[in-house]
This record gives sequence, C-alpha cells and structure tokens, in this order.
Amino acid sequence: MAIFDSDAELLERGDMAQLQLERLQATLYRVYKNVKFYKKKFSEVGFLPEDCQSLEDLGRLPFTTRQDLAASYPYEMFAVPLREVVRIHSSTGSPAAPIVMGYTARDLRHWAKLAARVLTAAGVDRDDVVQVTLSYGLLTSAFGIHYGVELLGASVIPSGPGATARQVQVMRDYRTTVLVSTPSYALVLADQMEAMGVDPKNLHLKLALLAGEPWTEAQRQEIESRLYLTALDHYALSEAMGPGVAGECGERRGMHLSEDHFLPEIIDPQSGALLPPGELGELVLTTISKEAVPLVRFRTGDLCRLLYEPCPCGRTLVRLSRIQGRSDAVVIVKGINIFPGRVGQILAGAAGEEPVYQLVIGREGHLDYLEIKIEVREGLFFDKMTRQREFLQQLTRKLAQGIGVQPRVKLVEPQSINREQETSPLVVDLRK
Amino acid sequence: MIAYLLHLAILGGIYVILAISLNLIVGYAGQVSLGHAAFYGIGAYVSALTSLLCHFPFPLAALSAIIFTGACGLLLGLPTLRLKEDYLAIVTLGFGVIVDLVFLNLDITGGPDGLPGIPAPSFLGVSFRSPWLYLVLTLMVVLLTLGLTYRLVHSYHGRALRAIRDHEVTAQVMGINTPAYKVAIFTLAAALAGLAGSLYAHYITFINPESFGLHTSILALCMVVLGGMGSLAGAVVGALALTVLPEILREFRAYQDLVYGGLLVGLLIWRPQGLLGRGKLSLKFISRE
Amino acid sequence: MLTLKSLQAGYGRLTVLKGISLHVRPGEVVTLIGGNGAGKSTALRAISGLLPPFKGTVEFNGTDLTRLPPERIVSLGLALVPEGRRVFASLSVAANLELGAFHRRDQRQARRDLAAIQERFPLLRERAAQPAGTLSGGEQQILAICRALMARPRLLMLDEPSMGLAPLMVNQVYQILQELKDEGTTLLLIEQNARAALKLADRGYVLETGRIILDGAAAELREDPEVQRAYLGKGYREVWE
Amino acid sequence: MFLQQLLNGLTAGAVYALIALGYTMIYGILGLINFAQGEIYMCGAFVAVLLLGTGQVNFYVAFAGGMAAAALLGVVLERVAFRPLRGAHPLVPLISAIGASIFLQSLALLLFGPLDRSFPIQFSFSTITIAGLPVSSLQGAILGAALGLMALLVIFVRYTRYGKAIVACALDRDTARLMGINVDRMVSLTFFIGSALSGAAGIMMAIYYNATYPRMGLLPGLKAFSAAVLGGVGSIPGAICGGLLLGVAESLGAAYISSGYKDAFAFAILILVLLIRPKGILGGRGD
Amino acid sequence: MSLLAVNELTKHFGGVKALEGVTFAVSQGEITGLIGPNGAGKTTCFNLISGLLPPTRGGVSLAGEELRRLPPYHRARRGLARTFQNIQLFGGMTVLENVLTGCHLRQEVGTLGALWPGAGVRRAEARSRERARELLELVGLAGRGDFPAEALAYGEQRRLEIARALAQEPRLLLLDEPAAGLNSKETEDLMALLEALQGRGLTLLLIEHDMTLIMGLCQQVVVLDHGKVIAAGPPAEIRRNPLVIEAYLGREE
Repeated sequence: MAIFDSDAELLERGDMAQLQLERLQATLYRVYKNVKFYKKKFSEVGFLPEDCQSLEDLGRLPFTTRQDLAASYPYEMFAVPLREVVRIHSSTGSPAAPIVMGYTARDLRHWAKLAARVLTAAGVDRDDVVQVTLSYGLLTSAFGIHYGVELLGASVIPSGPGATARQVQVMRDYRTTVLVSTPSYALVLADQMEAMGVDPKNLHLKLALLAGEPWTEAQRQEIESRLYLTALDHYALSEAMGPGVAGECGERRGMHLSEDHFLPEIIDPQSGALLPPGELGELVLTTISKEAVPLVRFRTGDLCRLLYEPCPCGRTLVRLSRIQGRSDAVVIVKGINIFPGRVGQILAGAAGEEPVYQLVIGREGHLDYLEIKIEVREGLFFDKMTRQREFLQQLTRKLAQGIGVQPRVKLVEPQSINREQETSPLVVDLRK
Repeated sequence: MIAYLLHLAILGGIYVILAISLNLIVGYAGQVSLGHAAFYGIGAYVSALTSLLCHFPFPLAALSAIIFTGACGLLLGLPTLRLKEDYLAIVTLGFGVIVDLVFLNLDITGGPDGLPGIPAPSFLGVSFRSPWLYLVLTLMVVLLTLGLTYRLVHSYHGRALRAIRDHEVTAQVMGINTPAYKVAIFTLAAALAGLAGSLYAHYITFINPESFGLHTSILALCMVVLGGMGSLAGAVVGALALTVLPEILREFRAYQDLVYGGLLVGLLIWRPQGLLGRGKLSLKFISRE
Repeated sequence: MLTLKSLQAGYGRLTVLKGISLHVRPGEVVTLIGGNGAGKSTALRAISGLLPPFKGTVEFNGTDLTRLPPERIVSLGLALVPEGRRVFASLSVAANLELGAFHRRDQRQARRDLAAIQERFPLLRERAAQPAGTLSGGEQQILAICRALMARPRLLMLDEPSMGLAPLMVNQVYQILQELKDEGTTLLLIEQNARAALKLADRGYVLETGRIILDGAAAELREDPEVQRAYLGKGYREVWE
Repeated sequence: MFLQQLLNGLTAGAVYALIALGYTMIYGILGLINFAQGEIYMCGAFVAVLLLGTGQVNFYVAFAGGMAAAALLGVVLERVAFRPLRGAHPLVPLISAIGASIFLQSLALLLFGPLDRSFPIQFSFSTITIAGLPVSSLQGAILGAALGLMALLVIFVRYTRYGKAIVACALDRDTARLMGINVDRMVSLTFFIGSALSGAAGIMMAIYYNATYPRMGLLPGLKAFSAAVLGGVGSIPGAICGGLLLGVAESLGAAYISSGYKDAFAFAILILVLLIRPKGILGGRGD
Repeated sequence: MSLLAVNELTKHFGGVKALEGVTFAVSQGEITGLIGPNGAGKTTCFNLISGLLPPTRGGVSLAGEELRRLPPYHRARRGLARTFQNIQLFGGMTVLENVLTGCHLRQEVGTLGALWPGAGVRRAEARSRERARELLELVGLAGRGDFPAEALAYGEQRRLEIARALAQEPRLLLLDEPAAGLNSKETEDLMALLEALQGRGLTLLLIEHDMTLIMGLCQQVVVLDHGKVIAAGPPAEIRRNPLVIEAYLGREE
C-alpha cells in the first residue's frame, strides 16, 4: 500500500522522538518570544524555553483550552505578524467568541501534505475522483482535504454540503470514487439514493472518508453496507489545523497521527494528570510545526487512546483509537469518571450492534445513581426478550465491570429516546 | 644562640621589605621581575659608597639609595613595561645579570672582593651597632614599609593597581592611566628594594656581588609566590619562611635547594594561590579567544 | 547519523547554545543557519569536541561523543572545516593536505587520496610547495575543505565557508560543495549566508540567539519570513503595524 | 685574531643555538619558557660522562645515552611540572620552571658533588690551518656536529609527518586537534627532541671546556634563552640565527671591549633588540 | 545634535582592511545600534572609538572635540565608557569595588592624599561609595555589594559591568553585545534598563546580535559589512533595506 511521506511515516520511534524534541524546543521558544499569552503562562510556572530538555518537560507546562483561544479573539494567539498570514479560518465556537485560526504559506503547504498522507493511507491515489461534501467557508473542514487531493494529483469535486439530490447525481455522473463527508451525511446520502432509486452498487464509490462527529463501529457497518464501500475514519481538529491530523489506513486499527507535526498526550480530563500509554483519556495536542498559531498542550476535549503497537501497514506513527466522545461529556458518578461512549461500546459488544441509549444520572437521598436507558428496536434484544431478566443481569454486570459503577439498566420503547437531533443529550444529569 | 636568632630576625626583616617590594610588581601590577636583586644590590652599594666615600650618615645614605634605585627603576621601567610577560621576564633577568657583572667589574665597587667596613648606622648619637638596636631599626623600617604599602594597596590607587593587574585594557577604558601606574609602581618597588639593600649593607658591613645575583632575585620571587602574590601578609610569611627554613634544614643543607625547588613546583600545582594568597593566580576570567 | 539532544555549550560562564537538538541522516546535506552570535560556530565546536558541552548529548553513529577529545572524534569519521579556514599558514599546501590525513592508519592510501585531490584541484598541485598563507581567501577555503576530505570523513562539517569571501569565490566554494553533495557526501553546513546554504541543503535549521527557532526542508525555509526574522529581528510588535 | 674570535664565537654560538632550539620549540607549542633547559643540558653532559666513566661503552654510545637521558628528563619534566598547570596565567609555569631548575640543580649537586669533573676521554685533536687560520679540529667537530643536528631537526620538522604535526600544533592547536593530532603527544615529542638537542649541546661543551659541574647549565641556559628571544621565540631559524649571533657578539665583545663583561653582552644586545623590536628579530611584528 | 562623530575611520591590519572609511554619527540622547555580519568590523570600530587601537586613517570626535590619538584613559575622562563582549570584571574585587573602580576618574586623589587621607579625601571616597550603591540598586544588584564579582551569575555580571561603566558618569556608553549569553528573561530586563538609562539622558551606542533588542530599542541603526557602512537609519527602514538583507542572508540569485 502506498505511503505518501515514507520518510516521516516510517520513522523509527527513536528518530521520531528526536524530531519531536527538536520541533518542540523551537516551538516553545517561538511562542515564548512572540505570543504574550504563552509568555505569561510559562512565566506563571517559572518555565523558560531553554528549560525544555526532553519531551517529558512538556508536562510542566499548563494546558491551553478553547476558552483561552476564544479569549484571545481575534489575533492575540498569533505568533507571526499578520502580513505573513495568508489564510484565516474560524471555528463556530459560541457565536460570542469564535476561535480564529491563521495559516502562513508554509502552514498551508504542510496542511496539504498532511491531508495527502491521510488520503494516501486511506487508499486514495491519483486515479480517484474525490467528492468533498464538507463545507467550504469559514470552517476548515473542506480545505485541507481539497488541497491534499490536489497535491496527490487526484481529481477533486468541491461540491460542498447540501443539495443532496444533486450530490447523488454528481456522484453518479462524474463517477466519484471517494466520498468525503460526515458519517451522518453519508447516511443521508444513502437515504437519498434509496429515495431516488439509485443503486449504490452501480456507482463507482469505493471509499468514504468520514469525520466531523464521533461515530461508532455500528455506524461504520451501516454506512458500508448501505453504500457498498469502505468507510474510513480520520481526525480533523480545526484548532490544530483541520482535516489531516490523523487518519485510518486500510487496516482499520485506529488513525495514524502525524506525530512529526502534532505531539500527543493523553490526560485524565478531571485531574489533568498524564495517563500511561493505552489508557482512555482526553487527547492533548501540541503543534510542533505550525507557524501562525502554534498551540501548546491544547485540550482537544476528545476522548481516545493512543495505540503504540506496530500497525501491519508499516507506518510507525502512533494511532488514535476511535474518538469515544467528548471529555466535557464525562460524568462523575460516585466519584468515578464515566465516558458515555464507553457505555455504547459495551452495549455494542453485548448486542452485536450499538443500540440507542441514554445515561440518566440522579440522586436519591445522598446517593448518586446511574440509569442506562436502552431502546429496544427490531432485531435488537427482541429475540432475547424471553430471557430478559437473565440478559439484563448479564448486561448490568458487564457494564459495571466496564465503567466501574453498578448501573440500573432499563429497556425503553423504540423512538422514545430522541437522538436524531444533534442537541439530544446523551446524558441527562438530574442532579443539577 | 640569641645572637643567632637576632641575626635571623634582622635578615628576615630585610627580606620582608624585599619581598613586599617585589610583591608590588608581581602581585599588584601583574608584572614579572627576575632581576629584583639588582635593585637590592644597587641600594646596598649606593648606600655603602655614600657612607664610605661621602661619609653620609645612615639616613642620608639610605635616602640616596632609595632615590638612586628609584631612578634606576624608572629608567628601566619606562621603556620596558610595554613588553609582555615573557619578554619582560627576560629583560629584567638580563638587567640583573648585567648589574651583577657591573658590580663585579667596576673598581669603585671593589669588584669580586666587595666593599668591607661599611659603618653601622648611628642616629642622633646612638649607634646601632648592637644587634638589638639594629633589630629595632629594622622592625621600624619594616613597619613603615608595611604601613605604607598597606595604605597604598587599600587606597584609591591600590584599587587602580588591582584593576590593572586583573584587566589592563579594561582599567584603561575606566580612565586609569595604566602606563603611569605601572612605571610608578615599578619605581616604588625598586626604591623599596634599594632601602632593603641599604639596611643589609649597613648591617652586614661587608658586601660583595655574590649577595645580589640571580639566586637572590629568584629567592625573592619564591618568597612572593610562596606567600601568595598580591597578599602583603603573604609576602611577610613567605620572606620569613624562606629565611627560617634553610636554618631548619641546616643539617640537610645539601637538600635545601632541592626542597625549595620541589616546594615551588608542588605549591603551584596544589595551591596556586600561595599560602595566603586570595583568589587564584590564574587571573580567572579566561577570555573567550 | 549525527544526533544532538538539548546541547548546551558556551565559554566559561557564558552559555551560548541554550539547548539545541538536531539530527543529520546519512547522505543528507543539513544546514544550520542564523545571524551572527546565534551560536552556530559554538555548535560545531561542541560537536567536534573543541568545546566540551555543558549539558546534553552528541551522538554519532551510536557513539556518544559528548566527552571525547577532538582527535578521537575525527578518527570516528567526523571532520570539521573550521571557521575562518584556519589553514596552517606557514606550512606548504601539500603539508596542510597531508596533515588532514594525520590520524589515518592507511598512510599509503592517504597518499593516493592526496594525489587524487591534487588531480581534481590542479590549483593545489601547482601551489603544493607554496606556504598556505600565500593563497587567496577562497583558495584557502578550498584547501581547508580538501584538508578535511583527506580525513575521509563520514560526515563533513563546514563552519561558514563563505565568510569573508567575495561573491565570485562564494560561488566557487559552493560549486565544490554541490559536487560533494552529488557524490553522496553527508554535510553539516553552518552558514550566515542563508541563501547560498539553503540552495545547497536538503534540510535546514534556523538558529536564533542560541536556540533553534525553526526547521524544515531547505526549499521551504528559503521562502519563510521567519528566517529573515531570525536574522533581522522583525518582532511580534509588527503584528499591529 | 678576528677570524679566530669569529670562529670561537660561532662554536659557542652553535651550542647556544642547539639549546635555543629547545626553548623555541617548546615556546612555540606551549607558549612556555622552560627555564630548566639549562639543567637538561647539564643532565646530558653528566650522563655521558658517567657512562664513559664506567668504561663499558664507547664514546658514541655515551653521546647517544646522554642525549636520551636529557630527552627523557625533558619529557618527565613536562609531565610533572608543566602539564598540570596548562591554562593558568603565563607567570605560573614560568615560576614552576624556575622551581624545577633549582630542584634539578641541587639534585645534581647532591648526586655528583660541587666539583668539576673532567671529560673521561682525552681526544687528541690536531690543529689544522685553513687559509692561514689555525683551526682546532675539536672546534671544527663541535661546529660540524651542532650544524648537523640542526640540519637534522630542520629536515625532521620540514619533511616528516610528525615534524609537520608539531608545527601544526604550534601554529594552531585547535585546528591541529581537528586533524586528529594528539596535542599532548606532540608536546611530549617536542620536549623529547628539544631536550635531546640540549643534552647534545651539554656533552659538546663538556668536551670543549673539559668540565662538567652541576651549575654548568645556568649561564648557557640563560644565554640560549636570550638567543631564542633574540631570534624571535617560536621560530626555528630565529633560534639558530640568534644563537650564532649571540655567540659571535659575545666572543668579539669579550675580545675587543672587555672580557669582564663577556656574559653581559648577550643580555645587553637582547635588551636593545627588544626595545626596538619587541618580538625579536625574526618574530612577528609587535603591535 | 550629534554627540559622537565617526569620520572616515579606517583600520588595516597588515593587508586586511578591517574598516574602510566608516562614517556615522550618534545623536545626543538616542540609542544607536551598530550591527553587521560576523567580521564586519564592529568590535574593531569600538576599539578605535575607545582608543584601544590607533586608526590607520580617519578620526573620532566627541561633542565636537577631535579625539585624535588620545589614549583610552583620556577618552574616558572626556565621557566615553564601554563594556566588553566577553565580560571583563575585576575578578579579585568585590562587586562594590568594581563599581568604585569605575568612579576612579571622577574622584581625583593625589598620592599623598591616598596615603594620608584628609577629610576631603574621605568625603570623596564616601561619596563614591554612596554613588556606587545607587548604581548597584539601579541595575538590580542592591545588597550584592560585598559579593566577590566572580560569584555573580552571568546575567548579573553583565549588569555589574554596566554599573561600573555608569560610575564613570559617561556622556556616551558603548555596549558590546550586552545581551550575549542572557536568557529571554534577562534580555528583557536589560532592555528595560537601557530604556531607563536613555530616560536619564544617557546616549548609547551598542553592538548587538539580538535583533529583537536592536529593533525594539534603537532610534538609529548603522549597518557595517566588510568594514564599510552599508546602511544607516531607523530600524524599520534598515530591515527592509535590500543591501542589509543581502549582507545578512546572502545574495539573492
């Protein structure tokens, strides 16, 4: 399988650590010198750029949060004069305080290259026709992929989002081979095809590159079976750069993170303490090549693990496990952190498919309780209803083992949990 | 026995003055002199000759010695102080050898036979022939010299001198007239050595060139290094130690110089700042180049 | 091949290099550029053992060089063309070249190498008997490079080969470096003349006041305003200009 | 008369030059004046005399033995008295050298006693007349041997790998190290060679004056030192010129001005020259 | 009004032309930066201005007075003070004594006066001490007066050297790479100190490699290359000047 940048992607771990140290030191020096925010933050903990002697020293520095970025609106986080910035993007954030991202010419070149790495890892080559249904605009989403495709020499169709019927038409007529979209939009497209009577089998689609929202293996299976293609995950973090940060290879063993540009750490979202390799926690990234807006220990809010075991594809880059939710969604029950995404995983493991579920946390007297509601759908649980009591006990035990808290499990009617709307809370906390 | 101790004490006192004067050059102005005994000898001869030929009383003879040696110091210092360490060392060494040969060859100095019968000082009718009195005289001069040099090195000028020793160029840009200071200190040191020579001549009452050769120059340098360059107390201790040590080693006379030489090398390696010296001789701040 | 980790070095109490990390891979031409006083030469002096580092490590093909004397380091295959050429001015050109191979055990082969170098640079043969000090600056630079080559280094380090040379001479010296590169020689090049160095190099590091501020492909760095800023100090203040 | 004095001067001068070469080479590589060079000279003479005294060896072996002993002493001296002081203020090794000189002199005094020893072999030297000038073949032999040794040294320095390495160390120590030259080893080698030459000079003078005594090194040492400075310390041709010049000046001065001041001429010339050219005749221009 | 005028200053070392007809002026009350690539002749220029080297040709005048071949100590008397690239403190002295040495030329004492100090001399010495303490406070070394100068940290030694130069009550202070070897924090403190000195009316000429400092502090910048002035003007102009960029980065081809 092709590798876009074999120099970097096949780098030995020791050499990678060396490269990271080099770039980390340079980045710390640059932000200390040029960004008041960082100088203040470093000074508060008594850190000078020259104090960074090894990668471990990074742990002495404070985190950067989205609030910090929002508070620096618009240009306070910029480490280069504005005249050297050639592109400005902005994330939605809250409308009151959006986050502004700047890119120098070199940042843009890196972006394209990194996106090309992700595309190549997914199997895109210059013969492909890539349809980008992400939004072109203030958001970063479409651009990185767009330039990555061009850099690869494949064809890009910048169709943008919306007008789903036309998307399908384009897909069919222009013989799109690769779809780039969000997972949910992929399903919308599938629905649309059904509605239009287009059989995905007759399309040329072979691959979907999906990101933009947390999704699950179950969704992957659904997308793959409905669209007749391979669906691969990648990781786009607009504050760090945009799409291209990490992406799955055909092995589907997690997303290879471009460590020569982003230095990852996994922390406990509550205490901020560094977690050992393999643990689930919040991903923290330090950009080590960005010029315009470097980020030091940026809390992504995304929950995942770092997988260091070698990948059969040959890439030595560390992999991010599937994003399992947002750290701000973490709930504490009886003093224990519970990641709602983890519940979904366990349920999927038990039932073969992830059901629709919801966590309800409440308080009885002085004691917290956790209730997990699970929708009973056709095909799911129905056959097991006969042994319901036994099954529920088993499920409860599995959940208790997995999350560390004994939950009450309650099966509810189909459609009773409304998760179609994006705002639908996965967690209902009745304690507040 | 007491007479012997007195003799040692007086000689020790004279060496203290000699060592202090050399220490001014080496320890305070940072110059090297390997011919300091020449000034010591000139002082001795001038003092002896003025009292023998012109019948000068001791104070006047001593003053003549001081002035004459001072003038010699000035004359040698003016042209040579711009030379760097090694070259200055060889020039002063040559000066010492030449002066030694002059003593040896002039008629007026009595050549190798030297000058006998130098009168003991007498002062306001008191003759200092008695060793006790001479010791008092010597001690007075020593104290005077010490007081003078102490004042000097701890004064405004002393600060300038130490600045020159530490970093001549820097001292210059601080507005310190370094050539003037160097010549002045060299002259003063020569004059003091002359005073020591005068004391020696009138004490021993017989002088010949042997006492003022290279050996004495090196002995004086050893005193300074042993005690610690740039330390007045060190010069005193060094002078006394090297006066007394040979006497202690008298039984091992043959080994005396052996011990000297070994001591000097050993000291530099294990305690380069001398016995009482402050800081390192290496004049740290080794520059970037 | 060569790896520096958080190397700190300086003179006496003066810390010039404040912890730099960099690496050179076999066959690469890497340049370390930066304004004067940035610590470039200090870095090379520390690598070559002339200046024992305060902290950090230097590794060459798996050997820790940090505490080795320069003569050992040379025999491991790391040669340095020092800043300002430093040819032995009163020795003949040929003697200078011979000394370059001093540590080699295969003196017979060294003599053949000498002949080969003289073949390649006829100038060095014509002037073989002349004192090296009588050569022009550029010629001395060529001699210094060839002298270092006589050691048959696995990595050749050059400290400001263009310093003090007229532009025409700079081109000539870089022509030679280009040839060395084409032959596959691994080079670590320290330069103030960033444009010349980045044209030759594969990768570059930008040094500013003892710290590396940027690294990347040479072609990228050539365009990067940060490079200019490292030299000419355009600061953050300009953001609001 | 004049030519005779000239020849006498040249002979003494050639010996000074041999010692001066030791001074100059050591100064060149270390920037250090080895004050104990005169004692090395003395050591060479003593060892040769003692070897011959045993009656076991012939003259040439004794000569070589004397040179070897002197060379060895030089190397040991450098290890003990100078190497630990490297990097210190220039005054420090200078005084250390003086200490070593005192030590060696008194050691010799202790071992051999203060009295002169005559040279164990009597050479039957003829006097030949060249162009009306009576030349002692002893003088001729000394002059010839000294010049021969100098020529050997020049050849060594010019044409051998180690000779060039020594020059390289003297010119630029750091760059020499970058060539893989072990400077410490070269310093030892320099002391070895310089001391061997001084030892040879000592033996020649012991034969010439038929006297060997512990303080014999003092004056020739100082004069050779002046010769080295005169010629410009660190320069090999300078040391040779300086030595010859000094020998001739001394000889002529003693003959035509005053024999009593014979030893002063060397230093007087030196002082005068230094006042005009602070770095010696062939040394770099002072600035 | 220009305080220092450097006129056609030329210095050859043997055949090497270290400086060739360098002309520039330093205005009263301003901070002027002297920059240029390695070997451009900056330190040589300083040495010529402070009189440590005689010029081959050309001259330097301070407040209209031609300094000709005045030795350094007489130039110091006329109000010229400097620091060195490699800090040159008097290592054997305490911090306070170092500053007092700087007071040397403003505290005239005859030989006799030094040996037998009268009331006047004692008062002068007391005044100098008072002043030295003030200066130590100014540079942030208050309370360190009795430390041996060697015991200070590197950055403190830099500041001590500046205090010592200030003790000379100069009209013009030449600083040779004052920020060399300082860490980021110390460099900022230094910038603040230099700004404060300017505020007190002192004129400064500095050689510096830290361009952030030069560009942030100087009103005028003079650029030397190969011993010649290739540009002079305000910082913003200097860094856009193609000649300067070429001197630093090499020729664009």
